[in-house]
Amino acid sequence: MHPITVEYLRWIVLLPLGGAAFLGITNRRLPTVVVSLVASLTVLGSFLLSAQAFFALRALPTAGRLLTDRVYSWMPVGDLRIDVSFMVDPLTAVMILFVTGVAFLIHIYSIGYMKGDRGYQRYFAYLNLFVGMMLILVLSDNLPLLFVGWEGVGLCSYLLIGFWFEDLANSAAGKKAFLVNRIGDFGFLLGMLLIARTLAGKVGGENLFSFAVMAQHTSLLAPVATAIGLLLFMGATGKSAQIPLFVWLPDAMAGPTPVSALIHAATMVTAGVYMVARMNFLYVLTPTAMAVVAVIGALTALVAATIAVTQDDIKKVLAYSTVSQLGYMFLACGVGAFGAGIFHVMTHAFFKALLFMGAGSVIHALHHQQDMRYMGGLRSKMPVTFVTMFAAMLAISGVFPFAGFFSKDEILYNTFLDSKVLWAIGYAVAGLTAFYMTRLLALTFFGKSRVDEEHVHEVHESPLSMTIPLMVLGVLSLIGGWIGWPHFLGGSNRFETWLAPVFRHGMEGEAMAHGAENAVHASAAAHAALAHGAETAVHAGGSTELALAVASLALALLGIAVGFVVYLRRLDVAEAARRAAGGRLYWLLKGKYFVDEIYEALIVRPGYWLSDIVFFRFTDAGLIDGVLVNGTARSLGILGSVLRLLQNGMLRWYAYSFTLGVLVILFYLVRHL
Amino acid sequence: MFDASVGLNHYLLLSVLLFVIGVAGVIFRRNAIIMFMSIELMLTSVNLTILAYSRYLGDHTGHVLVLFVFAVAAAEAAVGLAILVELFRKRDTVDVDRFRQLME
Amino acid sequence: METIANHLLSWVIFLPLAGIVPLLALPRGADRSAKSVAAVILLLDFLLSLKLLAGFVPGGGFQFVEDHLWVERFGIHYSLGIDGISLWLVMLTTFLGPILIISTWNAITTRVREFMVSMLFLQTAMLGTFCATDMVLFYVFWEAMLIPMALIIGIWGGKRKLYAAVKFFLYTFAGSALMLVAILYMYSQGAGSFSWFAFRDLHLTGTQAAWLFGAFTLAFAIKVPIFPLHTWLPDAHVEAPTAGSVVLAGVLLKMGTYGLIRFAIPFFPSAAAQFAPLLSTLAVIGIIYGALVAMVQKDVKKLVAYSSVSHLGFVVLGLFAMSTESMAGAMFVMLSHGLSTGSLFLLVGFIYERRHTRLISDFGGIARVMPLYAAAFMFATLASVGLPGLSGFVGEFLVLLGTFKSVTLHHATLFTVLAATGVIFGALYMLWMYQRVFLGDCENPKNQGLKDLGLREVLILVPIFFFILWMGVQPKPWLKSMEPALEALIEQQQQALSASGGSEALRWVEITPATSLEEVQR
Amino acid sequence: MEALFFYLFGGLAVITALVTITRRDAVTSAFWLIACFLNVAALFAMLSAQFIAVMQILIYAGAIMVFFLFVTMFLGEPRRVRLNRGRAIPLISTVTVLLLAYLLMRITNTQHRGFPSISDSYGSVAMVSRKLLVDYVFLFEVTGLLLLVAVIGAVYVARKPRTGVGEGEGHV
Repeated sequence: MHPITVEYLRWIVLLPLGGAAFLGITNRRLPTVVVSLVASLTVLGSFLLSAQAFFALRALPTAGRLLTDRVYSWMPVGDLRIDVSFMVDPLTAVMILFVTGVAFLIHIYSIGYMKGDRGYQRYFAYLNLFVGMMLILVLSDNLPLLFVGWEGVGLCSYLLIGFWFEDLANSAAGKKAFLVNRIGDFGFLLGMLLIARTLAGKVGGENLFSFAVMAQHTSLLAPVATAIGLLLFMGATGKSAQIPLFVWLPDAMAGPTPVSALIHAATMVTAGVYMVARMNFLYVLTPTAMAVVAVIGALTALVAATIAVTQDDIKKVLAYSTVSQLGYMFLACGVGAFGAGIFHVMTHAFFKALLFMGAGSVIHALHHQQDMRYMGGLRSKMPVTFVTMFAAMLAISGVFPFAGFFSKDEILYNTFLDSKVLWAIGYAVAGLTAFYMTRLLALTFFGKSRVDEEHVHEVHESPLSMTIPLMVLGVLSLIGGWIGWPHFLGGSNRFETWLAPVFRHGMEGEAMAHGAENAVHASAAAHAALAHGAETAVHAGGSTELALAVASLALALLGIAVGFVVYLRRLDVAEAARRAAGGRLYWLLKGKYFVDEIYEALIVRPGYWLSDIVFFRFTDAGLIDGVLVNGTARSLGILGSVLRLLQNGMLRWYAYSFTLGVLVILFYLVRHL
Repeated sequence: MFDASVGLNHYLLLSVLLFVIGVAGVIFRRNAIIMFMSIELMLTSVNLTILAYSRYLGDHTGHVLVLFVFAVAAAEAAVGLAILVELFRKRDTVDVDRFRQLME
Repeated sequence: METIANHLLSWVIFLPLAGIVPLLALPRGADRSAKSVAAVILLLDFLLSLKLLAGFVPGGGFQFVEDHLWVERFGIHYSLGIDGISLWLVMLTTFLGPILIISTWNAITTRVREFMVSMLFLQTAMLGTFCATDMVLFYVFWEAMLIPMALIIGIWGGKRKLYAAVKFFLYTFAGSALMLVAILYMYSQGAGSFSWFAFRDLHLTGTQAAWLFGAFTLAFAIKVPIFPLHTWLPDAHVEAPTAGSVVLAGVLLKMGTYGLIRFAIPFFPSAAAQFAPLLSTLAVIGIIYGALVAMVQKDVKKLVAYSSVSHLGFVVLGLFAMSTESMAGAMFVMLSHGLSTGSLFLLVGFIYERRHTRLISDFGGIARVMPLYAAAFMFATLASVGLPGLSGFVGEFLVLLGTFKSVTLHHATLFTVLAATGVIFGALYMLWMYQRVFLGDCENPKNQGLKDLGLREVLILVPIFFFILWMGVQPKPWLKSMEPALEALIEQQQQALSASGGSEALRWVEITPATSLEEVQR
Repeated sequence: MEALFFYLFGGLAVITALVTITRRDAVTSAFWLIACFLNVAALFAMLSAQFIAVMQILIYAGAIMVFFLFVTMFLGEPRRVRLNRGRAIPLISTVTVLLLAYLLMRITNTQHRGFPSISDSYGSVAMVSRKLLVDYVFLFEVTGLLLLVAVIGAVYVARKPRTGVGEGEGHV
């Protein structure tokens, strides 16, 4: 499968980075029109180039779909050859398409949302930088370059969350996001180092970090695969906000809403899922690592969904919903259905970005009011936002024709194949998702308006520049899922087949993992048989898949119904339900399981105490500086003053000391007598 | 104790006694002049030892050395006393403890 | 011109010293011209050193070698030479030279001429130390360096300047006195002359080597500084004037690590291997301890000083991991630390010139008042934190990679994991400081009136930031030129170890596919 | 017979020495010291060092002690100076002196060694002067120089301040 080298891949990355640099340098000196134009055009440029790569890829035979673009040699030391080179294979094509697509829409949306803000140019510079970094992450063909993008997006999320830095809370949220990401990156770094150590010297001069080379040497990686898998996954939990490192995402809502839409819904948080999918050849080697990924994914989904139900801030609900959906994606990867995971990433990007932007336009209209208790009855005043958000709600709940149904159903089906317990959790989460999304819709758009007086008559639909992206994404939420029309409904699931070659190791590894441990290198013939085998399994299972799909659809509709009934008709019932369910459970969920407080108490405060009291005051200033350094100085001083007393000017004392001297010498001489 | 002849060790013993008395003089007395005298005494006791050995060895080097000791003793006394006179002119006393100049 | 060509190194070293003559010739009050003369001299020196760079052939050993007899009876030569290791340190010194002078344009007001004289003298001493290949010449330059630095801290420093200057001087001096004893002892062991090569090929018994290695390493450990011996650094930095702490952080700290890689390791390879675990442990402690203590500092300069302890912990770890990647990484961290921490100190200096305070609590919301300054500080912070794409990451990544791969170091995994936590703490204290100083709203009235960076200040920062970015994005030229010298060093290290039958402290195991994981780990 | 003289003169010397250091008045102690020097001269004679014995009397007893007396008279001791009492120093110093004495005695109590017989010209001026002016003539000259320097020094130190820089006329 020899790759085709092209030259334009680097421009996909350079365009936004160039835009960021240009806007950054000429900060505050360009009129807003120029700024928005430059920013949006660079992203559009990237989108077009990505499309070109996509179509070039489609033209290639299914087996050889790989474009590479080696830019230059980055870190050539000893036998290590790390270089900056990009590649596009079916997986990357999907990612860059929807990343640049959604980013472009959000740029357009931001023009309206951020109008009149003092840091307008700085905002777009950061946004372009983010898109550039995300594209580096997705396009890179080796781990260190991916790590550059990985930390780059972390930096941009820090800058953008803390964008309105006048308010200390925002910058604190930004710092928290960066640090938690950094903890995850610590694990990622160690994973890379472990790979380097196992493959050192045995790769013959090639870049041992590049995915292709690693894929070829799976036999070498096998013994340490579990360790590497878990370490890399630690990085993913940091970046994609999974348990235990998900605490930063809800606080990240402090940033402007388009930022939340782009970074904390569509692109950055999915980086973890992309990385796990990209390293599928490694993960399939270790059933234990896969299990961990699946379990953590499921648990996160459940925990986040339960918290989302009780949140009042519209963006916090969406944030927890994102964490929950990410849990789904990791669950998919955990059970080996990488394709389904990526499919859900794409569909989720569409409707979650839409939900965030819709929320943004609501907040924009209500002059930065984010608390749902002071909304309601906006249906008539903001029709477009309402319709698009309603579509997104249906999509995320997994109602039939909408995108969410297809991707979520595929995940649930694959989970069902793997383990019933996880499926049950996933199924419950689906219901919960439908319920809290309906609650959000009901509280915002239905019922009587609880908007406070002076704003209520000002509420109007957002300007066109904000609603167009909503509409586009609304359509995508609808048709987005059709690309993966499943077989049991007569479709050919083109999305799955499109990604198949990338996850070929997946299938092959899957067989190996499930079948005997013989590391059989599937020759072409055997390879075809395997693919065929997988095919039949799907058909046989078609009936069960249909049943599962119907079950999840039913649950979704039930969730929606209950949601409407509870939050529309009888708010008092909602109140009663809340008390009836026991103040304690509700208090626990409302308080977000007090994870933040636990971290603060267990890690932050003792850490500070340790370094301040024990390290600085005791050892540094006290022990080393105080006792050793100044101590010796003081003791010499004291010794000096004692000796000074001897020179007291009394003549007879000198005479005496002479005699004493003589005496001592005599003693020495005479000692042997 | 009184055997017939007087040997070398008798003289040595005697000079030790004189020497110790000289040292005591220097340490105990506060009067500078007495101290000088004690020093002269110590020098004489040393001369005694030298001559005792010289006699024992039957050689005259000891004698020459004693002469030199005389010269030095004389010089030392001269300069010492001169200083003493000068000191006395400044401090009206020869009490050694008063001369604390070294300390101020 | 011809004389300059074949004595290029001497010219580069002694040009600043020669610059002192015109300085002294100036009339008493001519501060401005004193500053400009010094700046011009150092700029010239930098341009001259570019010739060095141009003429340097990566593969060859010592180049631009000059060797003249100095003291015939003891075989002391005035011999100079640079190779892959010292080349870039020389370039760093000459590069920072003019920047230092321009940065103190209006920071130093009293006795400007004397300040410039001591800066020029310091520059010569530093360059000499990097280029000397004769032990006595090295020692002379090593000691000569202390005097101007102590003066700079002692005369133009802050409140506790005398305490800091004396502490700095005595601390370093005590260490190097031991080194002198070691040098003389080695000479007495029949090295024939004081040349670096004679010392390296000297045959020493195990215990001799251990003791001598201890003496050399102690002197350099104080300079680096390595964990227990670092308490002079925060005081020296806090009390030194801006230019003083920039040159202290930028170049002087590298003397210690340069000493380790040039003298301590090549002279006593077996002892180096034997002490590697101890020094690596101290290095790792330094990384974590430095970072944690930095977190709780109230004074920005002290915070950055402790961060230097943390960064240089990486260098020492890299040096004693004895693999090509880790050594190259260590060298790289040296260079990038020089630039990033140097620029941080420059920035702290700028704000100090305006507000005359360094306490974090006095600041808040500076970003609103000085956006350009805030952006520059953010860039320097990111470089220091090791954000990939900037020079800090390349160095630290290579060190961690090399340490993890190193077979000479036992428990390499443990060391790497602990060192990697430095990455987290690094971000922690820098960002927390950045937030307390720059973000939030600016309610302190004294901060509201601050004006943003002037042209002069921007002019200084641009070249530094340019190189930080270039070294991060395209580190190849640096790595390529360092590699041959490091390869030779490791080669020599392996020969010495295998020749001595692999001292009991280390068992040389060849990595073959068959070797199982634990065997590699052990 | 000869031992008798030794103990006589030895004992006298010790006694006079003791008295010298215990007299309160400098002049009387000077006289006692002269007596002590005479006894010592006698001992020298017993050691058949006739020339030295005579020189001892001439130089020590004659010149130096006279000089002492002259200076003492010259200074005119204004008042009695008490022997210092009651200070920590005397206690330790007595211990030191006694210790010193004990030590020196330990060194010198070698076994009894008699004096060999000597020619009767031993100790005569001729013999001593030959030795002095033959073997040690250089030292002889140097000692002369030493004495010269001492004299100049003494004169210079003790001269009356012509420039009146001191606090006026000395008390004398």
